[in-house]
This record gives sequence, structure tokens and C-alpha cells, in this order.
Amino acid sequence: MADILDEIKSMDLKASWLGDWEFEVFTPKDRLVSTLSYLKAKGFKAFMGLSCVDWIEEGNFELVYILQSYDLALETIVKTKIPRQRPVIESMGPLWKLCEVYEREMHEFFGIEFTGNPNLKPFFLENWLDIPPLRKDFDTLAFSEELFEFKEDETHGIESPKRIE
Amino acid sequence: MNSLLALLIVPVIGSAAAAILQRYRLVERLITFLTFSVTFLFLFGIKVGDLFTWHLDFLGKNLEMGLQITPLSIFMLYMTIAFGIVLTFYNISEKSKMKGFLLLLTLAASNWIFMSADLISFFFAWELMGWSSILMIFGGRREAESRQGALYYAMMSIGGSYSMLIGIFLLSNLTGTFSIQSNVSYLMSILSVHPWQVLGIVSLFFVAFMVKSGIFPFHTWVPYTYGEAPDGFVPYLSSVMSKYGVYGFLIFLPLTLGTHVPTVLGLAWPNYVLLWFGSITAVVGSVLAFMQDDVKKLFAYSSFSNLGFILAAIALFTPIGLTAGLFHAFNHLLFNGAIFITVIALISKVGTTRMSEMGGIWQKMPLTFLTFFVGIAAAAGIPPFAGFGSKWMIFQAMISHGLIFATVLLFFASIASFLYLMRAFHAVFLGQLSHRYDNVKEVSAIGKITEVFLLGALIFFGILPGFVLDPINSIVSAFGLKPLPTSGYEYINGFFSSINMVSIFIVVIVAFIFGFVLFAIVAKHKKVPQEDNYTAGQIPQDWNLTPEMYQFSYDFYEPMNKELAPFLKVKIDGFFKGFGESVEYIGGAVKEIFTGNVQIYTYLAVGGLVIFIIAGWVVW
Amino acid sequence: MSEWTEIVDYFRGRSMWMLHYCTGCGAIELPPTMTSRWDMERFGITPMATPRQADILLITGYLAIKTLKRVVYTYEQMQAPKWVLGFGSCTINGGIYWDSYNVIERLDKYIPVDIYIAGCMPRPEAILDAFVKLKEMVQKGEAKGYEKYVKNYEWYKANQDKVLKRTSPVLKEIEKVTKIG
Amino acid sequence: MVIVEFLIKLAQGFGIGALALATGLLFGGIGRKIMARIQRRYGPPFTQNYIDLFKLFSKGSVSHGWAFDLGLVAGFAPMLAALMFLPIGPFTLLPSDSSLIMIVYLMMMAYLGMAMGVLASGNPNSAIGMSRALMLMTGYEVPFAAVIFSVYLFSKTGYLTQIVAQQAGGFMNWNIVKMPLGFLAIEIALQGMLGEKPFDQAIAPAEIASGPMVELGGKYLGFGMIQHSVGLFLETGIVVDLFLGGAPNFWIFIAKQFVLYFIVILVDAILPRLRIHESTSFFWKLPLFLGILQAVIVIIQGGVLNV
Repeated sequence: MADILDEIKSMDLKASWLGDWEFEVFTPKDRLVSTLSYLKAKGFKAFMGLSCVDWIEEGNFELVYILQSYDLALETIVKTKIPRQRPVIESMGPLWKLCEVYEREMHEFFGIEFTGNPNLKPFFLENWLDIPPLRKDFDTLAFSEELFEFKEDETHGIESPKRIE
Repeated sequence: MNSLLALLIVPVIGSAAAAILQRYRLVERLITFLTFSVTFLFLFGIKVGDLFTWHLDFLGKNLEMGLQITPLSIFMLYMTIAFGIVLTFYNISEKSKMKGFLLLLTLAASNWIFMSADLISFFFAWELMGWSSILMIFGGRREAESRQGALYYAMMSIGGSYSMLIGIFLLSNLTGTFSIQSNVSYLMSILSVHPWQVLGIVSLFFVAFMVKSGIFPFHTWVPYTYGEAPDGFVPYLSSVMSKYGVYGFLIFLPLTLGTHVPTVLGLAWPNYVLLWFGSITAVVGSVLAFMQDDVKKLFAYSSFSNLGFILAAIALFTPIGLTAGLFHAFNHLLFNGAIFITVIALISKVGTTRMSEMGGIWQKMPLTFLTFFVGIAAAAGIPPFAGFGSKWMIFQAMISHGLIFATVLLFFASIASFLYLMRAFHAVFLGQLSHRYDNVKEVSAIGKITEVFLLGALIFFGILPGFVLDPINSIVSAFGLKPLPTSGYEYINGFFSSINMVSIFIVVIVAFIFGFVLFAIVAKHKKVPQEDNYTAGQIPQDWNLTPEMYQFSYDFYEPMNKELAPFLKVKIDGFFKGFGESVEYIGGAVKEIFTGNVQIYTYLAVGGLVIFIIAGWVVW
Repeated sequence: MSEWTEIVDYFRGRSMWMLHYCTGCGAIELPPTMTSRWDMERFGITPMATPRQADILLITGYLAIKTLKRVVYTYEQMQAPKWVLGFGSCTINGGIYWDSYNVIERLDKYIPVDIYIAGCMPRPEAILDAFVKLKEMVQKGEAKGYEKYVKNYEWYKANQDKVLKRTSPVLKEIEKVTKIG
Repeated sequence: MVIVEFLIKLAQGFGIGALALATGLLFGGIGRKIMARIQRRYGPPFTQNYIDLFKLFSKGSVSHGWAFDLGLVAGFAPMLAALMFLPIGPFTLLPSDSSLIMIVYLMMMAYLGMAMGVLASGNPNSAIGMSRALMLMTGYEVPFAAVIFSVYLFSKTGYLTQIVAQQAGGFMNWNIVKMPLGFLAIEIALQGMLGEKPFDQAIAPAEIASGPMVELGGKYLGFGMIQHSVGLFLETGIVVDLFLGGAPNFWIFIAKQFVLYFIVILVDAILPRLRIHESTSFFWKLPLFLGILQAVIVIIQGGVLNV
């Protein structure tokens, strides 16, 4: 078990244990494919999920790939950073078909382009025209106030319905 | 001119004229219609007991051949020719490849069958009818399939004819005469002495009749052939031609009357066996019908299922059984004709026979929809339409003998008929209208007249069944049975009870009027288009909902398939497939020899017929 | 005629069939309301399966933009007379989702609500109280939300369209992120 | 004279219809109350069904065209028509036509009409519901028919009036004593006919959005309610006439009907819903066996009529 971590470290990647059964790997953007292929070949065949963190002060998006191995009973979290200004990365569809669905979601909520993914259509949001809503620079309160016009004292010129007091 | 001969000659002349003028479709159709009408006029000139004989010297033998009129023949002639008039009238506006001259030949053969007094003419007429109808089937919508259907039909018909021919030779060898009457009375006289011999000969005949009527186990050709026959001919095929078998059965059924064969529940055992054939046919037809997706095939199954009802009833050969059977034969002709004529009108408009591709057509063809609705209501045996009385009488006839198992089977078939009728009704007319059919129009004026006429007939004979029951009563008494009591045109007298159809009609009408008044006076409704429908809150445009997607009609009774799977496995896999494969094999073999030109088939058929008959003659 | 209307209103109040639209939270409060403990059927209120049959539209919890669209469609499929009950804080002012980018703040702007049930979550007693109040309002002829909807249809439609049919970004001052393809 | 007679009959017919509807609705209301009490609820007032019907007739509705309207009217009019031939207590409006099979087929016309209406709405849920209802019908109608035929053989008549007359003279003359198996079979078939659990697949509300009724609202649903209530009256009435000896007056008649309905309600309260093909095949097993066994017993006892 410890061998895997050593092997990864020997490949000049940062890696560390998070617990008894979980470790994380930091990989540069251009080595992501090779790292994930390596891990898949090593037995991390199950793709569990893809997530994203917006490090707005750093100017980076951090993509988080979670893989599991049933044979080794291990989980690994592969993290890679891409610049906010130019969020483009290769699709992991060839490795895991399932990944394309998560990429579609990340595309919708963070505006990340996954090259090679043919299916980056809108997913959850309907008719969305603003910047992707889960970016930190998206002001959700301002959006809410603007779109839903919530004011305490509005009457809109018609009789307001009765309420239970 | 002798009216009897005229009934044969007029159609033949018409046929010749139609054959010459068949280039001009409208003229040909008009000639067909006029010939049917003229033939019908000659019917008024005939009466029970009319006789026409001639002598034929053949190979040194003097054969007496003839035509004769019995009450049964009059009933059958009126029924079939009248229906022919309606159909040919409708066909004036119909565009399928139906050959008028063949239909007229079939008419001549049909008249000859009902009038022939001897077995030779009966056989000749039977063959003429068979071959002219086979040739007709070649002109179906889909060429290859219709050829296969025709070959299948031809194969079964030849089998039946063979069997009948052998029967005729065996029988005439025994008696030395071909007269039907004397042969039947001879068989009757030796029935108690040599029951097996008589039964053997009669079974040979019955095979031919069962094939023609599509009685189990000879029902397999029916869906293939009906499904592929030209649209204009299918109603005739299913409404009229299936009745030849009934007529045939009725020739030989009086055998067990008054003789001492062993009985089952007070019923001579050969009749009992026949009754079971009928009941099984009814069930098999109904069950297979509700799994069909082809509308013509569905009603083909329905057609022989009803023939099962008729056979079960006439096999009883009691007054009520016979009345019920003949009455159902009439009603079947009527409602099946109405259903099939609306179906072919529909097919000509939508251009497909697959029901899962239709739906919602009631919005486009309201009159056809209403006719079809009344047709299936009658077929389901719903009062006050034609079809109720006969089914009601069949059940009474059966149960009065204590035939509980057969009756329950028949009742099951009747309920199952409800299933397939509703399925066809829903899949074709109700539900969502596909945009493919946005340009579908109601049938032409001629079609409308036909439909209104059929609609009227279904109601008229439903509420005044006496007009049919009176001639049937005379048939029953001609068979030496005591006819059911009559008490006016509006009454049906069953075994356990009698019904005044007019009073039922009035009650239903009053109830409907009350219903519409209630409908009009309570809160108003708002008309919405079919897209505005319950979709669990989902907006149809958002997920590109098409009417086809929102129409549930494919595999409508899927859970039922699960339930009936073991039963169907035996029947379909073992029986039908074998039949289908052999048909395919023969079809393939024939295809290799011939080019598929219809004319060559014609020559082949005629030549084959001649060789067949001469060979039979020589053997004899 | 007014006597007749009163009679009709009396019976309408005694027989109200409910369609519950439970895409938000709070659906769990309805089973106890329907079953042995609180038994709403004693007021003639039964759950129904489709909007065609229903008189009351009970909307529990928050409504996302996506679900709002379905609510409006469902409401328009119902036939008059019809009433709407807003259940929980979220239908009043967005509740804990007050600043969320995809949860509407106040249901009343999009369809007319006859009665709000405040609380997060309201207990079954509160639901029953609302039903009784609604019954009284119906019988007095006061619950006329469906007429208000017809009279102010343009206003409601404009509000709905503003949320549902956006053609330009809502927050204009923030520049769009350049897409690279 | 004929017109006066007709008008009298018409008035009586309306009376019967109103009475049957009132009784059917009352049964429904009491059934809801009983169900509530079984579930330890207070339950709606027993007049709730009247209020519901009134409300439905005062409420707006949507129509999908004239086939929809015609179908819904055809869904309850034949039911009312069938009622005219049913002996209700000592009274039958048209005794000379009270043939049992005719009544059964008139009821089927109502189902056909209802089917046409709901299918014309073009909703797949209603098509699924209708397909289930029809499949269920192949189930319960078969034992029902077997029982009807045994009664025919036993009573040697098809008139309901005469079947009732033959059972006069006390409990020991009732057909339930003479044909207990048949009664059992028909009581099970009644459960399916009324569409109560475990045979309520056709209108499963949470599963296929109340099936056939999915597009019905307002008066259309009211018509459906009339059909159900009158059907309830008719079906229980037929069983009362067949097996419980009719009744000397109207009140005893509805009391007997209620006993039958009460059994149905109790079964309904404790059983869950079956799958459709399970229930169809269930009817082909035990109830059909009972029905046919009853018929065979009747035949052995000398029921066969030599014609």
C-alpha cells in the first residue's frame, strides 16, 4: 500500500496520506491525464466524482477527481489547478465515460471548458445568461434582489392576499 | 328467363363486361355495383321449392345436376348479395387493386353454392369461388406478402377441396347419385349401422368447410390472407365468404337428428365435438386478436372467433341453437362488414395498417369513427345494436344444455372480444392525433352514404330483430325443428326469457337524453387542444413532446401476455411457426419457378384446376 | 341569485380536493395530516392525483425557477374555482434561501396565493388551521385568488416572464468571463 | 293513454334513478366513514359524497372534444337504463324485460362509453388505466358468468323477477342457502367489479395518476361518480336479487345491499393492491373453480333442460 505513494512520489508528484485508506495527489495540469491513467492501471478503476473549488485570490480553479480501488480498498483524491482566466482542460471521457456527466455540470456551474467532451450542453440551469453561478465573483444576493425583486413593503397596486397572522 | 339461371348468368355477363372494361376503374366498379343490384332484383323472382335440373352425359354416365331453393339458400342469398351491393357501392370510390370481374365470378360461384342441388355442382361452385378469390388476393397492397397470403390460402383451399372431393367420390360410390338430399338421407339411414363410416365421410366434407370458415385448427391462413388481401375485397372475404362454411355445415348437421347415437348432456356426441371446435376457435381467435398490431389481422382473428360462436351454436342443432347461430351469422355479416368497411376507409386515408402508428383519427373522420364505434358495440354484443340478440341467444342455447365449460369459454371469448375491440378502437381512433395525419379528410360522399346506411342497419336490425328472425324461423322449421315462438318484430324470444328490444332502445334513448340535458345545465366546460394534457406538471414543449410519444397503444395488454405465455407458447411456436415456415418454403419454391407475374399464376391455377378435376374423374 | 351563490360556496367549502406540489421540503408534514393523528378528510379534504380534479394547490417549501415554471403550468391546468396555499417560509420570502440565485422569494408575485402558512416547518395543526380558515373564506366568498389572477393576468404574466424568459444577463455590470473554445 | 302510461313510467324511472344514485352515494359515504374508523380516524361526514357531487357539478372543467363529452355521457346513461330492469324490492319498472344477461351487457355499454370518453382525452395514463380495467374485466366476468349460468340452470328462468319470486318464503329458500359456492364466487367477483382493493389497479392514484380519471374534472368527474354510485347500487342489487331473495320493501333491499358492500369494504380495508396479471389469474383460479363447481352441482342435481 505504501508502495503506491512512494511510486507516485518517485514520479515527481506531491502526494500525502489523508488517513488510513485515503491519500491525495497534486498534479500539474499537463500531467493530469498520465496521472489518472497510471492510477487507473494501478487498480483505481472506479471514478467516484469530480468537483471544483474556486480559489479566487490565487486566480485558480482546483479540479478534484475522486477515485477508488476496490482491490486495494483505497481512495485517492487527485487535485489539479487551472488558471481562472483560461479554464480549459482535457476531458476524462476516454478514461471514464461517467466523467463526462460531471464535466457537463462543472462546465455549467464554473464555466470550465473540457476539450473532447461533446456534450457540454446546459444541464440544470434553464435559460442561464449570467456568469456561471458557483464562481466566487458571482454575486448571488445582488442577482436575487435584481431578479426576484424582494422588498418588504411592496404592494404592486393590487390588493395583497390575506395571511395567517 | 329463369330466375335461378339468371342468378348465375347475370354475374357472369357482368364479369365479362367488367373484365373487358377493367382499364377504366370507375366504369368497372360501376358495372360491378350494377351487376350486384340486378342480381339482387332477380332474387325477388325466386321462392322456396324452385327447382332447375339438367342432365349431363359424361363417360357414359347420366348425371343429374340441378339448382334448388331451400329457405336456407334464400336467407343466404339475400344476406350475401345485399351485403355485396353495399360493399360494391362503397368500392366505387375505393382505389385498391380489386378486380371487379373476379368479385363477380365469386358472386356467381357464391350463388351457385347456395343453390346447387347436387354435389358435382357444389364442388364446381366451391372451386370457382375458391380460385376467383385466390386470384383476387394477389392484388394486395404489398406485393410479395399478398402473393404469400394468396398461396397460403390456395394451399389450404386445395387441401380442403381434396378432402371434399374424396368425400364426394366415396359418398357417390355408396349411393350412386350426386343429389345432396338423397345422399344426406342415405347417410342418415346408415348412421346407426355404420357410424364410423358416416363420420369419416362427413369429416372429409367438414375439413373443407372448416378451412373456409377458419375453424380451429384450420384458422392459421385467415390472418395472413385477410391481412394481405386488397382492401376492397377484405369485407367480402370476412363477412360473406366465411359463411360458405356455415352453409356447408348446415347441409350435414341434420344427420344426427332423430337417430340414436350416444349422447353427451343430451347432445349427439359428434355435435358435441363440433361444438368444442367452435368454442376453442372462439377463444383462440379472441386471445390472438388482442395481441395483434395490424388492424386488418386483428379483425381477421375477430372474424374467425365469431365463426367459432356460430359453429358452437349451430352444432347444438336445437331450435334456439340453430336460430342463434344463423342470427349471429347475419349479425356478424353486418357488424363485421361495418367494421371492415370503416377500417379500409381508414387505411386508404392513413396509408398504414399498423395500429401503433395511428391514433386520434376521430377528430378527422367523425362519421367513420361513429360507424366504427357502433360496429364494435354491436360486435361486443351491446344492446340495443345488432349482435346483442344473437350472442344472448347463443349463451342461452348453450347453457340450456348444461354445457357449463363450453359456455364459460364462450363467455370468456366474448369478454376478450371486448378487449381487442377496445384496443383497436383506442389505437386507431382515440388518443393523440399525430401530425402526420393533419391532412387526413373524412371519406368521400359515397363512403359517407355507405357508412350512414351501415349505421342505420346496425341499429335497425338491433331494435327490430324480427325481420331476421322470421326467415330464420322458416329455416328452422324446414329442418324439421319446432321454431321459437314469435311475438312481433321487436321481440327476441330466448329460452329463459324474451326481450323487447324497442323498449330497451327507448329506455337507453331516454337515459341518453337525460344525460345530455344534465350535461348542458351544469357548470360549463372549456375546450382544450390535445396538447393541453396532464403531464405531471412538465411542459410539453420543453421536452419536445410529440403526440406519438404521448400515445400508449403498442403492446396494450402486455401483462396479459405474461399470463397467457404458456398457452401461447404451445400454439404459436409449435403450430403457427411450422405452418409459416412451410408456407415460406413452398412460396420460395414456387417463386423460383415462376416470375411472379399474376397472369402466369392465373394460367397455372386454371390449368391445375382442370388437371385436378380430370384426374379425379379418371380415378373414379 | 346571491342565495344560490351562497349555497354553492357553502358546499365548495365543505369539499375541497387538494393537489400537493411537494418539490421543496415539507412534504413529510402531509402524511400525518392525512392519516389517523390529524385526519384532514373530516373536513372533506382529500388528496387528488391531477390538477384537473383538484380545488386546492398546496405548495410546500421553496420553489426553484425550474419548479416555478411547472407550478404555473399546473395552476393554469386547474379549473376555477381554485385556491393556492403557500406552505412554509420559503413561499413567503424565500426563507433560508433568501439570497439564493435560483429560489424565488415570494410566490404571490407569480400566482395568487390565498393563504400562507408561516413556519419552517409548519406543524400539521397549522396546516389544518389554514384549511379551516380557507373553508371560512370560501364560504364567505372571500377567497377569490383565481379571479384576481384573471383580472391581473398581464401583471402576473410579466412577473413570470421576467424570471422564466430571460433574454439578457441579470447582472449587467459584471463582465462576462471570456469563453475559450 | 299510451302517452300517459309512458309519462308515468318516465316519472317512475327518474324516481328510481334518483333513489339509486342517492343510495349509491350514501353507501360510498358510509364506506368512507367505515374505512376511516378502521384506520382510527374520525372520517368525513357520511353525506360527504353528496357534497362532493354537488361541488363537482358547480366546478369548471376541460373537454377534449365531442367524443370526450359523448363518451362520458355514454358512461352513465346506460347504467341508469340498466337500473330500469332491476327488481328493487317488490318493484320493477319493466318486469317483462328484466333479463339478467341483458342487464350485464347494458352495464358493459356504460364501461365502453366511459372508456371511449377517457381514451379520447389522449392521456397515456388513462390508456394504461383502461387497459388494466379491461384486463381485470376478463378476470372477474368469467366467474361471474359461471355463477349467472348456474342460477339460470337452477331457476330455469332468465328473468330476475322470477328468480326473486322463486326465493320467496323465508331464509331457507334463498339461493345463498341452496348455492353457497356460487354466492362465494360472486362475492369475490363483486370485489373486482367495484374496483376495490386488492383489485384497484385501474385507478391506482399514486401510480398512474388515477388512471382513467386523469383528465376528468368538474362535471365529467361527477358523471364518473354517478356511474360508480349507480354501478354500486346495480351490482349489489343484482347479487341481492340472485342470492339473497330480493326484498319485500325498499329498506330491506338496501339493507341487504349494504351487507354485501360492507364485506367488500372490510376486505378493501385490509388488503394491499395486487399486480394486474396476478389479480386476473386469481379470478381464473379460485372464484372460477367455485363458480364452475356450483354449476356442476346444479347440473348433477338435475338442472339440465332437455330441449
